[in-house]
Amino acid sequence: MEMTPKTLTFIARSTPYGSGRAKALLDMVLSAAVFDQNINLLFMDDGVWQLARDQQPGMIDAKDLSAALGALPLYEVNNVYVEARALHERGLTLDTLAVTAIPCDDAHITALIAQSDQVFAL
Amino acid sequence: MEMTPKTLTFIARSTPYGSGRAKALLDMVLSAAVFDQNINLLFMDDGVWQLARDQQPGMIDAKDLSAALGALPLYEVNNVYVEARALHERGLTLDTLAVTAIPCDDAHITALIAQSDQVFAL
Amino acid sequence: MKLTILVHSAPYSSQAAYSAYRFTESALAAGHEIQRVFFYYDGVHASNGLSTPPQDEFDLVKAWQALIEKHELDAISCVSSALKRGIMDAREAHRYEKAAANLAEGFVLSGLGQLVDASLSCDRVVSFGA
Amino acid sequence: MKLTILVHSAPYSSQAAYSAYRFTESALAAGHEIQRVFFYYDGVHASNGLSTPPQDEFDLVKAWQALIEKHELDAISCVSSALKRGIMDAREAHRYEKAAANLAEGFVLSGLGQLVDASLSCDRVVSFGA
Amino acid sequence: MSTLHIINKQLPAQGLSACLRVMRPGDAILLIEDGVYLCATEPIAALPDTVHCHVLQEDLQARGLALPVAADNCQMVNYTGFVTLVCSHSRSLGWC
Amino acid sequence: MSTLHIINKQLPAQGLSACLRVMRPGDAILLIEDGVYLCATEPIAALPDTVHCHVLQEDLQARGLALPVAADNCQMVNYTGFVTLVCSHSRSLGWC
Repeated sequence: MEMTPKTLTFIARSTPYGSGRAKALLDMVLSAAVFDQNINLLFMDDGVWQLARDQQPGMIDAKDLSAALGALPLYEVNNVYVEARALHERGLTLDTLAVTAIPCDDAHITALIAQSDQVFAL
Repeated sequence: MEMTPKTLTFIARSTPYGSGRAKALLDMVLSAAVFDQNINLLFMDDGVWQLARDQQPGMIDAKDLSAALGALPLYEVNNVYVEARALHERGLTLDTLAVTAIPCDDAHITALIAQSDQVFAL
Repeated sequence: MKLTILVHSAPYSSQAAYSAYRFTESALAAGHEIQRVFFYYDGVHASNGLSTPPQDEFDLVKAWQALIEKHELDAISCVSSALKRGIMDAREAHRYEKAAANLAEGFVLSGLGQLVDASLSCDRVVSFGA
Repeated sequence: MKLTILVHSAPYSSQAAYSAYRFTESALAAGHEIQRVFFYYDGVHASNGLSTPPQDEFDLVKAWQALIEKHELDAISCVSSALKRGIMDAREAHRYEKAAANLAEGFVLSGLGQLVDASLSCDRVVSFGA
Repeated sequence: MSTLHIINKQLPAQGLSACLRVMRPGDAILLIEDGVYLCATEPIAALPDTVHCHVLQEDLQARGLALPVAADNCQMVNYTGFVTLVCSHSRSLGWC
Repeated sequence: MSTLHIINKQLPAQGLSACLRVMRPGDAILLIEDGVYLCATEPIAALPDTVHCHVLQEDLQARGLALPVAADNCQMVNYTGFVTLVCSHSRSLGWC
């Protein structure tokens, strides 16, 4: 008997390099991806900075987070969302992101959370 | 030959119990106090919450920071200042603080910093 | 209910580490089952057996150890978070040729899969410090 | 000039720990003298000798150790911050009857007086992570 | 299907404003740790009736605070109440 | 007698606004770490001519950012420039 897949939603709200939180959330997502569940990844607030193009983290001896995000499709993490308001507030646009993401308004985010069995934010 | 005393200013900007920063700054102040220098201690921004009366940190198994602040005169730390604006914004008043402090406006704080040899904030 | 507790913050640096402990204690007192306590990111510092706070301060590592022992809790410290932060058991110390191990008794090092696994099989996950 | 460096934040948790290292390296390259590097609060985690980051990540503990050795830096980890956070040398391990010590080579445990002393006798103090 | 939103920081930009935008009727807010400083602020006072707000008593009293008299949409819970809140909502979500 | 104000967080409430209130003519601001996100914001654009603002190049480029063309009161420095700034002001002060 197969168990019904659950829905796990991960909310990335941290800047990419100021702390290790962005990387820590991404590691959680990749770990969850191998469990064959429904995975949502949502970038909100300052988390959208993780999606900025042309990051050169080698300048501060850090690993490239946007490159790691580019590997999400290999893990079959395809439900990648971004808060449209957060992009706008930061002068970012969908077509200048390092990663393809589905824009969300507040109602869409509310629905994502309400449909989730568990939600993790970092 | 005696050296001219230096002026060290400590700026407490952290809430008392959310992190260990408030306690860490106070430990720095007490350590500096034994060096016979001019010590200023200024409470700014959320740091003014450290001065609130009736703290019951035993509720969360923490040590009473306001009680430790009460020991400052014993260490001859008498130049204790508080940002008047920060008090006002938080609905606190001078006469409801756990510790006696001199109210400061922006110009006074600017002067305190400019007169200091070194400034430490936490 | 079956609860999973996720701890992201370090003792002495963030109150969240303490909140997680108090919540777990209260959940057990209310008759709930703790599926697993997972220490992640800075949360792993709660599993450092060398932690030695002043005698008049609350010892969170010891408090967790007592709770773990009393209730036979499954307490896992994320191995990759822990290794980065200098916390390891004898096995990892041997593997990385380190002279000492410091993982506190009662805690087990394991991977993030243990968090996902617990999250899928419990009723509620509660995160602290995030 | 004579500079004192004060580090409040932990490697892997805050970029500030790395910034302090880069600043110190640049100050030395510019011919300045480093009076003392003082690791305080979460900053003491830089002195945990068991820290084992993944091979493809920057190893800040090793980087500090190399800089300390090359320039004979006076690198002090605050003893009370360190003990709370489970970092100790052999002497403290003996005193507190702990089975292991983990202070990284090159670092010395001492009190806050060393920070005040350095601050009074140097030209500039620069704080990271505060 | 409701969500418990847990807020543990005092700056609204650190969670509260994001939380307020995406919560829905029936959801609840719990203020803990430094989040309790928000209990007397305008965004909490302006919450609609459909959203319940709770404040962790231990964290409030530790800081020398009391619930403002006017805060009739905000109620205190202790740690036991915190556990009950977690169990009575479908999921919890921390906004730091 | 000037002061170098170092800002390493991106929320204005985490340092920038306090710093702006108490700085004086001749002082300088240095944005580092997540503080570099502030370089394109209104409070920095509105700085008076008497205050110099600097942005750490390494931290800016790591994040995929560039100085806005309009930011003519803001200039990039590298780590060597950071050291020079510390030495050329009487004291430095970190606002986190």
